Amino acid sequence: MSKKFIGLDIGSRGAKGILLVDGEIHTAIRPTGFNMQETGDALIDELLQKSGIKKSEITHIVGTGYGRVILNFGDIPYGDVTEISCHAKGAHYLHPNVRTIVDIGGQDSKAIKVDPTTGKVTDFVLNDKCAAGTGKFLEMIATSIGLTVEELGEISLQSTKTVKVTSQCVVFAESEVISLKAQDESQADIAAAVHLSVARRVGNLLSRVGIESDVVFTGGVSKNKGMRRALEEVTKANFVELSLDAQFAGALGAAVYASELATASHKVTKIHKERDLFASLRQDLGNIKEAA
Amino acid sequence: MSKKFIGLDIGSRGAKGILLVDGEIHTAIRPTGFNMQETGDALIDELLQKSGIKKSEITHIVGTGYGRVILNFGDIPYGDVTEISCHAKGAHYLHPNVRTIVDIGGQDSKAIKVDPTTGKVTDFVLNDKCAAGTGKFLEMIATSIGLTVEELGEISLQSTKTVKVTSQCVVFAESEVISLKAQDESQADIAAAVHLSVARRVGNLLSRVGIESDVVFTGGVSKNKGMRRALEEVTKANFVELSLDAQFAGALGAAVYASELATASHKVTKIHKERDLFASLRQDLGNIKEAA
Amino acid sequence: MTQEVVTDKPKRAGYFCIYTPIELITAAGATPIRLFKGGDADTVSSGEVHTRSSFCQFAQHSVGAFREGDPLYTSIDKIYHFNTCDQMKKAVEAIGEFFDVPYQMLCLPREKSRESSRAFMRREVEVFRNDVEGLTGNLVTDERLSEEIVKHNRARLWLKKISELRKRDEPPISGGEFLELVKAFYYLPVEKNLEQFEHFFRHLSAQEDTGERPLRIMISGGIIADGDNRLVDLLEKELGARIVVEDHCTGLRPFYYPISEDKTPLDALSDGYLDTAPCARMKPLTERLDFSEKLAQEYRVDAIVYVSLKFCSCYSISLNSFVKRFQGVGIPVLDISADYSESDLGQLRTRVGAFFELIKKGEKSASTKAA
Amino acid sequence: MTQEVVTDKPKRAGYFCIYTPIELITAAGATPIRLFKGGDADTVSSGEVHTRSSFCQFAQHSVGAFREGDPLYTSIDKIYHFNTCDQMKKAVEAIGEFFDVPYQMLCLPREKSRESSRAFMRREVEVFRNDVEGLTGNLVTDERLSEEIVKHNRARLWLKKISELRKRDEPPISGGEFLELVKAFYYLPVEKNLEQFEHFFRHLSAQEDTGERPLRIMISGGIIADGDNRLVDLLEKELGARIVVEDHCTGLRPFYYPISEDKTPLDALSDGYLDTAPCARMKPLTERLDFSEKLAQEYRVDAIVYVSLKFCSCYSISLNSFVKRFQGVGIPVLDISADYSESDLGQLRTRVGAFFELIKKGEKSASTKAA
Repeated sequence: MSKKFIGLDIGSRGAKGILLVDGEIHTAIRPTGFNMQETGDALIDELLQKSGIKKSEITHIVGTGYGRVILNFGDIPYGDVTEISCHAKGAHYLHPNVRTIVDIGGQDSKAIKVDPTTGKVTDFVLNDKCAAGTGKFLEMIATSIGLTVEELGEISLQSTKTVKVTSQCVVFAESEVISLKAQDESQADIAAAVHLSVARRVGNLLSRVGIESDVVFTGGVSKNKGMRRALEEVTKANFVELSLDAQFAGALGAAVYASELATASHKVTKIHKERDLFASLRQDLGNIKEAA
Repeated sequence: MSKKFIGLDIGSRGAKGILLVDGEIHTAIRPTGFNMQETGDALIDELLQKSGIKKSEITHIVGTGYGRVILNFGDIPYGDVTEISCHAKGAHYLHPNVRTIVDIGGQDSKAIKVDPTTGKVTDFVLNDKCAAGTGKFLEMIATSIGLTVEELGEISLQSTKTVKVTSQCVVFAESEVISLKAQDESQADIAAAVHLSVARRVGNLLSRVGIESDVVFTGGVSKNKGMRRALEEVTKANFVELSLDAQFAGALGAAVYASELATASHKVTKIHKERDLFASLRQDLGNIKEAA
Repeated sequence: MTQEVVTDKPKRAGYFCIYTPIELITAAGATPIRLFKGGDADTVSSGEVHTRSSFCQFAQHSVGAFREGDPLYTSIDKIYHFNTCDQMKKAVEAIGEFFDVPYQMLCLPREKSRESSRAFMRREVEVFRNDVEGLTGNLVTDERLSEEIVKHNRARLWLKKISELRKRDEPPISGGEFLELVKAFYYLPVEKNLEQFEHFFRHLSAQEDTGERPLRIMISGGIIADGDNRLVDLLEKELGARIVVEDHCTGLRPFYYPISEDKTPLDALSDGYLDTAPCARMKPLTERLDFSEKLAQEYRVDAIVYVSLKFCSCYSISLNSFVKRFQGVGIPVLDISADYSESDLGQLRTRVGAFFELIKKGEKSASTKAA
Repeated sequence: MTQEVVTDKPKRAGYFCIYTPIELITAAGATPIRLFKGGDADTVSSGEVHTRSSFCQFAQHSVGAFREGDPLYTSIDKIYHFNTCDQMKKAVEAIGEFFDVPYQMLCLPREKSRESSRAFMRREVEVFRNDVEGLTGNLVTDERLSEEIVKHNRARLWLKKISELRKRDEPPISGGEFLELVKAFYYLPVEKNLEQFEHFFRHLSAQEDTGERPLRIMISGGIIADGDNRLVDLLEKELGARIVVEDHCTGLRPFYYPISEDKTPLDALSDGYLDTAPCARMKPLTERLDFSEKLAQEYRVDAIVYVSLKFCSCYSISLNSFVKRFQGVGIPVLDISADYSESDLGQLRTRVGAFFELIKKGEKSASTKAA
């Protein structure tokens, strides 16, 4: 009997599941609900239903994404791996020559270097504490001009004229967009400007790890064609297409990790318990700090 | 025949109109469309329809808000005044004892001091280049937990427990809210925390102008009861209610300015034309700067 | 009279900050170029690769100009940096590291009243002299240095005299135009400027009045970069006010005081640059406020617009003390927090507009802050 | 042996930065208190009234603690501030202006290799001595000062020896615990610490091995304030790694080098503090990198976590050079941009988690940056 592995990617903005059976891939997707465990269970149910496999047949589950650490699936062995490793692993599984991954998610953008022989991460850079250059930026702007992010991407491809959105801060960029609208700039040109603004910031991350081909674009924003075009324009790199919707890369990577099994479990060396040795010191410090 | 004045407040997020006839107030409101002039015309039509007055009877129009400078109403005299002055004037008209105005709008928060004898602004402070402490902050958080801003305000009143949202940046505050949700904190407590976070920032502005009673809360966010409660908590000040929906304060102020007529028009002294004197200097500078 | 060997292409010494004694550069036979371009959002974005998003956009722009290969910037042979703010210091280090531009850091003491600071500054000026001598291979003689001090003093004086024409009720030169002369000072040879400035002065002082008395504004605060025209244009071209005096390092301020021509030249430079009209990083802050007030009174300004770049620690926080001071004097202050993005012109217009409405209502005692 | 008149309540001298020669404070009969609390978001928000949103949260917290009436902070009689970064300097000015706390600014030269810097530092230390003498009314004799240098050297040495126990494969003390001893150094009388540290050392050095060899981490970068425990707890309590050495100013770094006991005491302090293990604001940056590398090698670390507070110019930009250096050495570096908000624990967990996954895969030559 072939082994069956599940990868779950419980992100802050959407949950994805992958069932891997002898190279065959089943997918499931749903919004991340209030309760992460329920979301995970629902994804598994959907995967089982789609594949006609029983729950008891599952060999191993690996979770990734924001909700990864709080999941439990009873008898089925469960481990967790960060989304950074899983994205790399998933992209590598689909396209073994990948060396650089650009991942744009809701709140984080990442540039990841991958070892093409193992699919393991060798370097990564994330955005600093600023949301410029993330999917959130696109989402806010799209909302403010009454479009979905996908529509924003589509329409940007029709741009014929270069206009600029320069503000780093999403909130001020939004007012920039409003003023471009007031100047009668077309939606297409504004959309292109917005994508270019995000691409420039992501390009800065990429230039810190160094960009090597093949480059793959993953994460929630990777479906956006305007974003891809803007990234290609900024980085001058060629992006390869994955054979699977790239937003599943994390879940797929998790499923691959599940198949590698042991890699996924953390051995945590517990810290020494609170020791008497420090008790009196703490009291002295407490005295000086509280009542001077 | 009594004089009839119109004030239009064309904000980036909504347009309001006021028709003032012998102390009688007519209101109109609509989203700010793509074309500011059309929006203004539509507000006027609505005001005329509601009041049964003819366009030709209008004595003067004053515009305020983001779209104020690009309006034109043919034969009717038109002037523009900034929203800061108009908010003060409007609040003063409704409540002559007002000395401090807190105005929270989509992108700006303002603390305004008003001369109670004239309704004129004597001091104001606006938020710096950061959207924390603005309506945008509330809006983004509300959206992320599936509520409207009004609902967010309502529900916050039911809070029973203090939780904290501390991030300055809207985007990171949103992820804080998501993690509070994951920790099973109630919507009411989260909502209260979000309002308190905005109120603290606005409180900082108020402490820079100095808060004096009576205090009035205006701007788009002023309908939000949770925000009002949080501001009262932070500032320990008593807020008085205006007899008109406070979001019309700007338009009302514009109408009052229209009645004061001449105040509204700018006399612009044009700058000297480009002069020959500078032409050769510019050429020298251009040479050094471009081709070194 | 000059003793150095002039090579075909003189070395170019770049500097960011006006506390740099450029007389030493010219005396050594190099060309001083002040690097103060700014205002372009794409250049900022490029510079951010080597800085951080929390650096002010002038610092980012400075790095970005090297990264984008701006011809003026890449023509620089060496950068001299008199210890300014942390961000510019770090920007210079990044330029050195990532674009292989040699640089020399020099320390500017902050507490200028202490004798020890004065002695230290004198030593740093020597280090600077030795370094530019090394750059060009020319020795700086006292004689050459004195000549350069005299020439630069004359150029500064012309600028001050031209500025003083703005004390008239109807200034014959706008603030925007004055900034062009300032650029000439920093980009063109002093000999050329001496001619031109005199020509400008004669021409402008002969200009006839038309009887207008525009609103008189002083701009105070941090740097207004070459290329950052939005605020000046808004105030002068759109709202019809006149900038009659600048209390910042790219306007009148650095030209206010001459360098002594009586002391030995190195002492004169050391003391003169330490005692230049102070920027916000110098201590005590009261001295800076005294100077701002002096300028405002001298030029009879109606109001002050205080500009600081977002993320500028020095000018953003000293604003509070600045406002307090002018509240006492009864001159209203508008506080603008600026960057080089193009998003906030509407907000800027509202803030300045409301400020003007407030002033015009004759509320001279009001002080108004907005950012 | 001591000559000063001890009053009932000794004066309290507050300071922020470890470049402050505290021996002069104790020799004058005052109590030095390092002000390095941080980590509380409400205090930050309160401090922002007098700073700006673009100040790092440690600076905001420092102002906020005065505004909120923190009893330790408000008990301070005078603040001494050796010219650190712009933001802290401006924070101190704001504290002085808005909470009426007297303060004295002292200048710390950056280019310590120049003889002129050394002479200048010596003069600043004298200014400092005269000022604390004025604060307490007690003269600082060379004899008293030498005593204090010896005592503080001994306390520093104990801390260094305790730290060195962490060179064992299984460190008998965690990084979190070591930070508690560091707090004792800055908050408690040195005499008391001498007793306690010896007691700790004997106790910890006798602790038996259990045979574990946890992942060995060095924390490098900017300040880890008293109260800012998230990262340390995540690394040690949640992920089971051990912080074996700190290359920052609230960990081992300031205790690494003793003050000379052979020179005359003022010279010893002046040179000793100038030559302390350097922070990122000092020049040349290579010296700072050399020290970081030395520590990492000495403590045989597996990986480095580099933390800088958001808006910290010095530590955020020197990161690039830091990463470059350790790429060469083959020790992976994770870059964390931090503040005191509670929003980002999930992000922090992912970044550190992915970094650990990368290290454990034996990719020792990889360097990883995330913020």
